[in-house]
Amino acid sequence: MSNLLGKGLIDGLVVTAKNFVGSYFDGNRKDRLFTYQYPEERMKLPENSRTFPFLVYDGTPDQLRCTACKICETECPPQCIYIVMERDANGKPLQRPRVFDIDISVCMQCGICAEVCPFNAIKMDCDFERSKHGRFEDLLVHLPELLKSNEYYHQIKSAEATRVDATRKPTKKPAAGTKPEKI
Amino acid sequence: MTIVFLTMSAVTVLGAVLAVTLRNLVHCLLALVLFFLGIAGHFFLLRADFLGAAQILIYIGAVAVLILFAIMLTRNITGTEGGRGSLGGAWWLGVGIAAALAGLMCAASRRSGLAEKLPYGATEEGVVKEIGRLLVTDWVVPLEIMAVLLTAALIGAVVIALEEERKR
Amino acid sequence: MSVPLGYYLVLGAVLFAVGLCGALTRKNAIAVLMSIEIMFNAAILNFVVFWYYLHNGALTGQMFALFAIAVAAAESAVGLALVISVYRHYKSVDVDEMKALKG
Amino acid sequence: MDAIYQLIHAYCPTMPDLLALVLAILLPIAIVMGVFLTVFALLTWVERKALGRIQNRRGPNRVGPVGLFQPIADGLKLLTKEDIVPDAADKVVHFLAPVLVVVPAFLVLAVVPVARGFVPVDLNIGVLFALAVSTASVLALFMAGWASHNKFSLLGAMRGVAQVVSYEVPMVLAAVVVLMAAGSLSSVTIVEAQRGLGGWFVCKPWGFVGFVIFQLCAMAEVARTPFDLPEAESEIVAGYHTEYSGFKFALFQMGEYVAAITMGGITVTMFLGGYLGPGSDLPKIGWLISACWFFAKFGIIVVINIWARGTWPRVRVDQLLGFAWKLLLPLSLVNIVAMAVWHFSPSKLVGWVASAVLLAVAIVALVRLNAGAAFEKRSYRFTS
Repeated sequence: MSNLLGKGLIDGLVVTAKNFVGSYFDGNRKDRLFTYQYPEERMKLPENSRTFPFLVYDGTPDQLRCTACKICETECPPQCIYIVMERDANGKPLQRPRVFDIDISVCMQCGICAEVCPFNAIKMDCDFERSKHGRFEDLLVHLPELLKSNEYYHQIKSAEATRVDATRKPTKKPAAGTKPEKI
Repeated sequence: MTIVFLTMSAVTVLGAVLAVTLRNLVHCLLALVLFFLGIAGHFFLLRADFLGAAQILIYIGAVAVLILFAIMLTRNITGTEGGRGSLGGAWWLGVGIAAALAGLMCAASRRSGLAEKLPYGATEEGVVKEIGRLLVTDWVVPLEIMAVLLTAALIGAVVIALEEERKR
Repeated sequence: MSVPLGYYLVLGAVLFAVGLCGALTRKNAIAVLMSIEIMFNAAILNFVVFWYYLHNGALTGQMFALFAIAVAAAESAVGLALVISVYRHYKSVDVDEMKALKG
Repeated sequence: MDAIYQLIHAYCPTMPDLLALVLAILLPIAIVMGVFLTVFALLTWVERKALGRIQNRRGPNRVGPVGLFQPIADGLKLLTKEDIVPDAADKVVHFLAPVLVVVPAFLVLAVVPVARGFVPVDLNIGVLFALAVSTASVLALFMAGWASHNKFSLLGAMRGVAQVVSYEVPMVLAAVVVLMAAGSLSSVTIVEAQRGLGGWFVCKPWGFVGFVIFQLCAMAEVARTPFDLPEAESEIVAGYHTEYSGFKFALFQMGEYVAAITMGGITVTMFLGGYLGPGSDLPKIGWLISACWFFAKFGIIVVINIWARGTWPRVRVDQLLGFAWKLLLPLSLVNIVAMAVWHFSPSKLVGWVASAVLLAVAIVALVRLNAGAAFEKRSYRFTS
């Protein structure tokens, strides 16, 4: 008779026993025992995983795409971006940020800043090892630390990076201090 | 040997006194459990092992939990009684009567001449087997009556404590 | 090797007196039931004491104590059931308030 | 104990008598506590590794060679953790509860015969003492739940008490069968009664049913997984030890786990023939082999516990209590009748067959009776 007393219980036990014994034979296949020994062995992060934002620059760090237009600062839901535009000697604003801070203890990694940025200047990184000792000033990331090259962008998110590069018009950004010529 | 007796009875009396005087009911109950443990200890001292284990099983295992449930069900979860305190109106009258009774009993026991009696000596092993045999030979009628009594108490307790929402 | 009988009689008397005092003075019905439990146990202790000191091989003392424990447990069960049903009626377990004999 | 007393006198006759007596009492206790504490630490490691392997992941392998120091690391962590006591809690009872959970667990160890001639205390009411003390842990359970002064732990404590009390009855009745067969309550006599080929009580029909009932009740008694209602993480945070942290929490874990271990010891003593095994009564090294036999059988019980924990889902509260009162209790009563039939039957074979048939009929009848209540089809209000 099929519904013998406790048949379901015994079947359960058989399944776990087979699984347990099997794990010693084909244990090293990753799909079988899928534990990654974290610091030594790392899992390849999927393409569109995102953690904290970073600023992209082409070529040298001072050719950064960001023009300090402050759209991301206003759009950021938890308001954790702080931008001050650079001004030259007699106070004329230059299209580049002097101060660009992101408070990563507040940032909720939503990626809205990357979406609204008209200059593709700020993108979402996938580097999550950001723990620091201090709780306040250490977690306020300043401009030099935020800057990462376009190559790095290609390396972590190649598909998205190539798509962004395709859409970007090769406008020559005026060097600091010169007047932008008409296009 | 008397040290062991003194410490054990000290624990027992302490448990009893605390059980009577503490304000918080659940602390009262814990003191009562201490008292039951003291009594079980005395049973072991008097070589009545079976009774000691039975005492632990019945009193601490069941009756104490029963009282705990009663405390929970009568909703004074906090356990502290309001009003003038845990002692009733003429509390000193109660204490007086109890003290008089204690004095009477001690005088009676001293005058009865049994006070200096020493025990026969270690009882032989196999008391438990003997109790088992007695229970089903000489004492079988009380055993059956006890069975009936316990079932009656069981059913009675359930019926009394049952919600009678039908009548309302 | 063991203590004379008189010590145990005094102990039994003291415990019984403490139980009686508790039963007479406490206001809460459950505390009264606990004190009655103490009195029961004092009596049962005396049974075993008399068996240990005065037995000549007969186990009647222990048997009597065994049955007394069973009765005491049954009694406390019924007592607590009564307290709970009275509580449902009076909404309190204070002994002084349980005066009305109305059914 | 007196064997060790002679041993001490044999090796150092100069020692004064009282000191020898005290030593004879304390030595077995120290050995048993030492052995069972290391067994406890080892078992937590074994359990986590085995559960890991069952769930397709590796167990702890960071601390120590193969994660062997993990229990020590856990212990240290819990020792250094801050011990937070909720201010609304009842300080005295809150502090007392973990102590009262651990004490019965170790007290039961006093009557478990670990090897031939080596039992800490040879009470002539051994098993009754063990069962009585294990019921005393119910009170500690409730104190923990009530003292933490929060709804979840009170609920967990209520569930725990209901479960332990209702599984106490079939457990004692299942033990009664063994006591009838062995004719005495002392654990050493029970083990000696299982000598000879096929002498273990588990080999007899009523013995096997008794073993199954006792093992299920033991698992329910210490809230192991198929019945771990009191601290069901998903339903009520962590049951009665929600408000405990630091070393008190470690005490709770140790108390529960050592209770599971000692229940395993009692099961081995009563049903699997304690320290009896082919080589157990050789003159010189016999007692060492008997110890190995005891821990081998103890290992079987541990494997069953871990296996059940890795496989079976948690039981619903009403199923849990229904299972105890409506199936285990009648079955253990029938088990006693079956043992009587087996005992008074003319020949062994007739007795064996008669009790086996009686038990089989009883089991099928009881399951058929309870089948209806167990899994009635779920009804949904809004869908068909």
